[in-house]
Amino acid sequence: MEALIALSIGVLTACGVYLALRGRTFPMVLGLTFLSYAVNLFLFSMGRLGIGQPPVIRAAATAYADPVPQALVLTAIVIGFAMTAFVIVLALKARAELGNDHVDGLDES
Amino acid sequence: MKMLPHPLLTPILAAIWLLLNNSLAPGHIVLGLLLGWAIPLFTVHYWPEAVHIHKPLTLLRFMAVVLLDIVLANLVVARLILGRPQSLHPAFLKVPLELRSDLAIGLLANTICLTPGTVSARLSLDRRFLLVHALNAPDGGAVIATIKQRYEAPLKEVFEPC
Amino acid sequence: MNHLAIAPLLLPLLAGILLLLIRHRGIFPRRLLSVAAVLGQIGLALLLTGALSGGDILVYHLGNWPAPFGIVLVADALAAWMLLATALLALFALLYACQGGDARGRHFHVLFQLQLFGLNGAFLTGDLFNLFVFFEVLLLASYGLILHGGGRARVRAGLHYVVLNLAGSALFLIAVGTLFGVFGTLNMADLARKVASTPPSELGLARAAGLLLFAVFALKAALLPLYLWLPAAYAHTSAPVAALFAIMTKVGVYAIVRVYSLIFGAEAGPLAHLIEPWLLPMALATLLVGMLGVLAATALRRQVAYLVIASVGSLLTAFALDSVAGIAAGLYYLPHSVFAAAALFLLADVIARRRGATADHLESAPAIAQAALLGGLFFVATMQMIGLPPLSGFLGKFLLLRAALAHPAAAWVMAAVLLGGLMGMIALARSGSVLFFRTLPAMDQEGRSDTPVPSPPTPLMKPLPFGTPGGEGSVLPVAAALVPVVGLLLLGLLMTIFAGPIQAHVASIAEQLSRPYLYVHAVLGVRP
Amino acid sequence: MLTLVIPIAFALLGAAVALSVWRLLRGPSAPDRILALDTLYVNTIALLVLLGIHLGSALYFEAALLIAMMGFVGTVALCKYLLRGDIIE
Amino acid sequence: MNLLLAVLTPFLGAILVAWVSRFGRSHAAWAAGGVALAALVWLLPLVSAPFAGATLVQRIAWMPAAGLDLAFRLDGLGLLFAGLILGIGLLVILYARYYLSERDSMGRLYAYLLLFMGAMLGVVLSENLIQLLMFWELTSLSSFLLIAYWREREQARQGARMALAVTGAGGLALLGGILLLGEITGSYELSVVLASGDVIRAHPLYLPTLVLVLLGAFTKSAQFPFHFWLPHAMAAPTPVSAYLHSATMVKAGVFLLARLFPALSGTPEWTWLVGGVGLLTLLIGAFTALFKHDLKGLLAYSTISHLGLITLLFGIGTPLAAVAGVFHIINHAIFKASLFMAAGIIDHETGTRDMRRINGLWQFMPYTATLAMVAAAAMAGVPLVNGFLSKEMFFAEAVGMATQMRLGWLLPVAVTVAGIFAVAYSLRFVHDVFFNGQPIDLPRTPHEPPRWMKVPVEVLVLLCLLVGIFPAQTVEPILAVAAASVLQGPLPRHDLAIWHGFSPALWMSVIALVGGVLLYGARRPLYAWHARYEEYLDARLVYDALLRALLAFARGVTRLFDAGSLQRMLFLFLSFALLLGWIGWRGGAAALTGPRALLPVDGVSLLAACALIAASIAVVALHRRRFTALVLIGVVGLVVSLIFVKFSAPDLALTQLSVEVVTVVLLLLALYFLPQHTPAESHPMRRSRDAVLSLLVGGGVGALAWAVLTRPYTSMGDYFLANSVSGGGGGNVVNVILVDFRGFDTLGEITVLALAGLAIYAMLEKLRLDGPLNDAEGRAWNRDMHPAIMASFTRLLLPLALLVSLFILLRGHNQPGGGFIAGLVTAVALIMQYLANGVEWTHSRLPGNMHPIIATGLAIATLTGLGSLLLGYPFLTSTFGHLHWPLVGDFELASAMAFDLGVYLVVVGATLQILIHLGLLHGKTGDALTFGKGGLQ
Amino acid sequence: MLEYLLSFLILAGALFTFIGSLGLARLRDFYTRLHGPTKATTLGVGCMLIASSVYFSNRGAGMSLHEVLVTLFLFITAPISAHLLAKAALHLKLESLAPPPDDDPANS
Ligand code: NA
Ligand code: NA
Repeated sequence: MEALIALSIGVLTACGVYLALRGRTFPMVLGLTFLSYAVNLFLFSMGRLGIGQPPVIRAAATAYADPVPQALVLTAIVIGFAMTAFVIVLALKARAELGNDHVDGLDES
Repeated sequence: MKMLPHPLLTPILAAIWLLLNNSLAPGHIVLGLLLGWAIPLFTVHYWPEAVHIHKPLTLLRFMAVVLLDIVLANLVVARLILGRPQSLHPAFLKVPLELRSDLAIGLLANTICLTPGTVSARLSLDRRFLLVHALNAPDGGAVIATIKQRYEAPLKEVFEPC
Repeated sequence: MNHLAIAPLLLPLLAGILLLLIRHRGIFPRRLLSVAAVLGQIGLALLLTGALSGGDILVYHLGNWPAPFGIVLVADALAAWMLLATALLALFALLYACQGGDARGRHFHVLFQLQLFGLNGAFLTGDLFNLFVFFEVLLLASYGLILHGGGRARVRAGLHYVVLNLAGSALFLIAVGTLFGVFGTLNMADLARKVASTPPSELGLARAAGLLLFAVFALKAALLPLYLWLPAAYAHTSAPVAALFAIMTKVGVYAIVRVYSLIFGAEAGPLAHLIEPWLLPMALATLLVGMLGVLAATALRRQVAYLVIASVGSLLTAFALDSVAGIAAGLYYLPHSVFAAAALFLLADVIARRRGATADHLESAPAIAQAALLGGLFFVATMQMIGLPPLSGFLGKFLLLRAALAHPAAAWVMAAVLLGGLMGMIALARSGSVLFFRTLPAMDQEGRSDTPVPSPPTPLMKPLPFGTPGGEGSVLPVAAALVPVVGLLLLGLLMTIFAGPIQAHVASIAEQLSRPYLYVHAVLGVRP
Repeated sequence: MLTLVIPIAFALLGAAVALSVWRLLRGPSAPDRILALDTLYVNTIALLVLLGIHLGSALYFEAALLIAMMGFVGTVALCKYLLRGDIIE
Repeated sequence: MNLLLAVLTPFLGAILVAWVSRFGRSHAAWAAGGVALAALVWLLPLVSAPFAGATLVQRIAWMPAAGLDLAFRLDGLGLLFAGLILGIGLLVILYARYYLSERDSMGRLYAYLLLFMGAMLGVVLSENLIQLLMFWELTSLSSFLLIAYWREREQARQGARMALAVTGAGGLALLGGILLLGEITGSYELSVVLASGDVIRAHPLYLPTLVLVLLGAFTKSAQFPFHFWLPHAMAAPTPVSAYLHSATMVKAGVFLLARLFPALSGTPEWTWLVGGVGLLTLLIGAFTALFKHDLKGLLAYSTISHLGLITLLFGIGTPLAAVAGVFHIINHAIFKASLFMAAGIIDHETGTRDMRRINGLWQFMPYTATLAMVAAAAMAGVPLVNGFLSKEMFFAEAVGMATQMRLGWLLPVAVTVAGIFAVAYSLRFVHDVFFNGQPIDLPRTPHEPPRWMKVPVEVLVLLCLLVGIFPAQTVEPILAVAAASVLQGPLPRHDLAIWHGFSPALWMSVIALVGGVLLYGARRPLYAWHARYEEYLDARLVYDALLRALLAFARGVTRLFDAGSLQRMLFLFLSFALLLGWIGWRGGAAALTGPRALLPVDGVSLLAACALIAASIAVVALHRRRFTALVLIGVVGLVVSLIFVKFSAPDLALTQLSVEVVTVVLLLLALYFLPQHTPAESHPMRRSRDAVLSLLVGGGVGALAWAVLTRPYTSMGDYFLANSVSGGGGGNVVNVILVDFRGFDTLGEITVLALAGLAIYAMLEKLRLDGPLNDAEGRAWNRDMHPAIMASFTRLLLPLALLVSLFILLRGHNQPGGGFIAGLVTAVALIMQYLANGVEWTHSRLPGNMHPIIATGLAIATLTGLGSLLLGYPFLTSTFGHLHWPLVGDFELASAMAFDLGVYLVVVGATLQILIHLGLLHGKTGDALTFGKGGLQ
Repeated sequence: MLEYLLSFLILAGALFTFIGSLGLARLRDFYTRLHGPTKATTLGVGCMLIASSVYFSNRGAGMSLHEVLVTLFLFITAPISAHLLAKAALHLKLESLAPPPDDDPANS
């Protein structure tokens, strides 16, 4: 299972990097979104993987997942959301100010 | 502002609250009622119109019919999906509407979607026709008739009795 | 319970919230509140400095949870020093902004205060993930500020700045995550303790994480080759924001100093001196490439931006020497370079507004009003910035070179610093000469096809009343506009006059930094 | 009995997921993809509920509820985009 | 403190004079003169000490720990120079009053002059070498201002910048040299350094130290090959030249040689470097001077030559040579200052400095001509004038040196040749200007200058004669003390007599005089010959080429990096991170895979991972079809949530799901205003390059994750699990961490969210965009803005959704949920209304202004944290308790829940703020709408 | 008995869900594909949710009826989704096996 998760993180990162390196704002934003997924999963996996043992205190439970990475990821998700929202709006602003959606404001095509 | 804008909504929300919490504890009942009272106060402006249910029994019967039809519909659709796709006779049907209120039309459209092989595809801008797509309707007229009689009529009774 | 450590965070946060609540009120009360909050922060920074003068380290357990489980704020001498520099800088940037720039877009003061919240938090926190959070706070506030007012070039530069920093934040999380995954803690003191006894099987991971973290901080600090976001961003944002941003690169520098002296410092066992082979060459290269940028720049603001890059190079050179004297030199140089760069940014704006369409481009334009005064200030500010005697820039450079002599790479340091100084001098002599000497006759409109057409002379030059929002091209009343500039230069002058006591103070900070166990002991109550 | 049924059910749901993903990737039209995504959401709800039964944990309920809600909003937004471009107007 | 005051007086005086000058030109002159006199007055009480052989040191602590104090020193050398600086300074001030035209700003010139005077005094009176360097650099800076005084002249600006660049560079080298001196001797104090000559000379750093110090001295004193700036500095007003280039600025370099003579001299390196450079400069200066048609150009090269002479003397290094060097410093200052002033008078009177046009001025200004001729005689080294004496000593030293080394005879020959040229150019200065026929086409008709313009020249020429005729009575005392302080030891026997008998030096003088006359006689063919090569002989060409190369290099490097390309920046950043990560990992030498037991793979998980990977790759492959990519991303978000669910993180799954849908809505809003397709613009090379980097980075991060996942784990999580209920009052440990253990993170996080809301609002405020009229395929949009069925049902769903969000909020402390998720659900429920019913409809029901909600949320969260301060606990300390309400039963209340409420409000406010204002972006709707009281703020 | 009921519900749920997705994959135009998920899947999930309700209600921790809520929600939203999808498809004039409806501008 760990290999699957590592692979997924790797694929998400690779896709994110490739898209973030594109020259237009929209694919770039998609790339950043991918990176955000990858990073969240990565951070989450730092607490190792466990099935069926959520960190909610119950009388019957014997083992719990580590709550710390989960709390960190939650923070990271929300911050990532704020950043994504900002960069999306900025892309629009750039489109309006620069006249095209190239990340450098130059229309090469 | 009315203190109880939607008298019916309060118990429904309270009930849903209890469902959500899977609990009948007195605390949750109080809280549920509180929320059931407060949320409509906040959302009163969002409701399209005052909902008046004229024949609750008809409504209940209608719901039972629909529930049954849903089950049947699924069996029918399952058979059609598993069968030979080439044998299907899909069709677009134009159902003339007598219903006028948004809510009733919406309910009808939803019902059509949930029931045998039909999907409501488009409501004309003047709201006089509902375009329905049928998965297998060799006889379109029959389907239209069923819709009008089986679903539209009771809905009209319940919501627009005039 | 001594709440002094959290006060510098609560003050800007509450001020920001209050400013948001009174956003309908006139601009004056908002300015008043904003300035008062910054003055308060100066006071708090001074109080904190005083409270720590005995070498104490204040540890504040947020939520009353013990370290390393809860988040702690750690106010040591370094943090207090950064807080003081930031608050002083903020005051003058704010005073400049209060002359109309703040009204050119929404929420300037809220963003400004929350920017300070983020900065102060980054300096005070003793938790690596919390550092990330405060980085994000200060970044998002900076995104807002950098775009304040809008405009084509500003938006493009802002986009680059934002996207690059988003990538940086992602890497930050990966690095912090790996450290957490290996050591199971986020508390920096705890990490320091655990890193020191890293088992061999985890060394690769820990080293990779430590170096990835360095890449993040290097990006924020604008080290070569990651400085590329800076020139355009600083050159195109509004002047007070550029002035405030003089501290932004220093956050990266601070993080480098903090993390690589505490966690991967001398006492980190197998991971000691992790970035040492990297830092000095990168810093020197940054210094030189920054100065080459200063030479190549065709506009004053961009030139100053490159000066900021070069100053980061000098600064990190000092820290890279990894000696008490080097760190002390860096700590002296840091506020100096911040004040000087800010003064130059503000001054460049004052000058540019007086040159009509030519703005800050290094081309001839009609002679500007109050040229003698502005020229004099420019002269002093430049001397300050490129380290010409007798001002603080020179003293910083002197301390740096003096500290470098003990280092094996002293020759390289000396060559780079001196060459950099020379390039800066050549470049700024040219700039000053173009701006103040090579002027066109005021009314000469003909026969100058190769130079940009001078702006229509009078209408734009009319001073605006205090506090009126105006276009970017408008001219502020010179006296009011120059108060912050003079103030910042005076700070440099004070740093010159009181160089002795300040040097003693930074030496004691450096002394504290060179003994990370003091920090660890203060936070965890145990000696590693 | 359950020990036999649950793996079968997992297999069926897995196949359903696979079919939906196939349609999603295959298209060909935008509504096809949206429909496939919507179906995938519903499949996921079924999967989660089954997982809850399988693990005897009620903690998956909220996720199912939220998928139902969010999936709907997503589908609506995507459709609205196809119809009007400006989804909030 | 007199020394400090003497140095400070001119600096402060500069400001005074700048202010006084507004009252009139004479006022400025009087004030400037007064300042110079005041500085002199501070020094007067101290004068006796050097003559008594004492060295005065005065000190104020500045940076004692760094060895940098304000320390001043007055000894013979300092006194001599201070006297020259102030004396000639006074004369220059007087002269300048009459030289400057009405157009020129008197105050500015005097202010700059006084700045320079102060800097120069600082150089010669410094005890601390770092302090000396500071004043040294100030002389460069103030001379920059002085040379560029006529700022509208291109030549002046260029000359000033060149002087600054060359002397400034030398200053930086000198700084290095002084630092090394400090490193060797442990102090920057001259007293220590001068006493450590043996230590310094024996130190391995001696050579670099020497070279760096000499670079400083040579650039300042215009020694070859740095001499070229001096002629270009002649663009300065002549009083400036008379001051800077005779007695002060250029003398700073030789002053430094004299000052550090005991510390650095006495080695072959010193002799070869200093002597060699001095000799070359002497020859080149003398040679070039003859061919300059510009009056000041001739004097400039003559100055270079004489500075070379002095340098050569110090290079020879014998005590007597040092005495001669000091003596020539004095003599040169006197005669060259007067010559510059004379040249200034000529320039002033004729309007030109071109000797090819200036002829026969004797007829117009015989008095001035007489003065100039005496001074020129001094320059040529004619007996009975001061220049002769020091030149004789110089010749004698050259002869003395000749006996000490192989090919030594070349030295007397070379200096004699230089002497010949010196006589020739001095002769030219006299003959070509005052005789040689009639003037040609002068702009003005010359006549004698104003009375007071001549006085400074008279004084100086008188000094030339007095020193030349009565050296022992006039110059000997000051020369003795100055030379003694240069040598820091006993003075050699020297005789300042005019007649020493028929020594070799005398013969050399005779040869020089006769040869000079002959050479001048043959001038015409020489001029013609020189004119052909002139353009190749200018060292400035080299400087210009170097500067151009530097600029080109700077532009090249800067363009290489700073191309304004985001893609390049990102690529660099990621590559750099990759490199660092790789090197870091390699440095550890451990196995990638750890020993931890792994979880088995099940079919559904495998399927989900495949779906994730397939969808991700599909997004990349189809990314140019933006809408399709967006739909496909939905799978990714969903699978990520499922991973969270699967691995025991329900809170994360809920958050991820909610964030996902809001992000999709955001992206759709953006997509509407952006092009529907991405043009294919990346070159295949770039695409493959990017692909390689992506794979490497992805592989790196994946490997990192794998390495950690397979390693055993000790977590601090147990502490939280153990204390969550007892200490935090909640069973959902993740939530308790968020609102309690690490509530401070959350406070920062909602600040980020609030900031995003505010910053986005600020960004969008004035933005109006036109959306496309057609979709990507060119179809017109559907006319049905708000499909009725969707509209009516979403309204019905609102109470339900709100109920669910409150449910999630209230249970968050104990069950999955919490403020974030609840806030997002509420926001999504409200967004749904916008989607289905439109902005106008919704805005009439929901306040569009989210600022109060954001502010309230932040305030609640902060104030909750502050509450604990009142009770004496740290910020954010939580408390909780169980209330027993009749009928209702036990009800838990935790302060953390209030904090969570703040979180909830911020999330709702910020999310709605962002989405609503994006929705309003469309020009057609945004402008037409009006909103309730206060508008959208 | 309970186990049989549960097994039946689970199996039925899974089967209907599968059939719905099968229809999505198998049928030949968008409009017919639309039928599968909107109906079969809804019922499938409904069965599954009822199974869950039954399962958790019989674990001794009291009734578990909140699953009803998800069902309710799905029954309200799925038709709307389907309706909108059909509307979008009509707007985009997707190819259809059935004769396409007349394009009365009033019906767009
Ligand atoms: Na809109
Ligand atoms: Na002549």
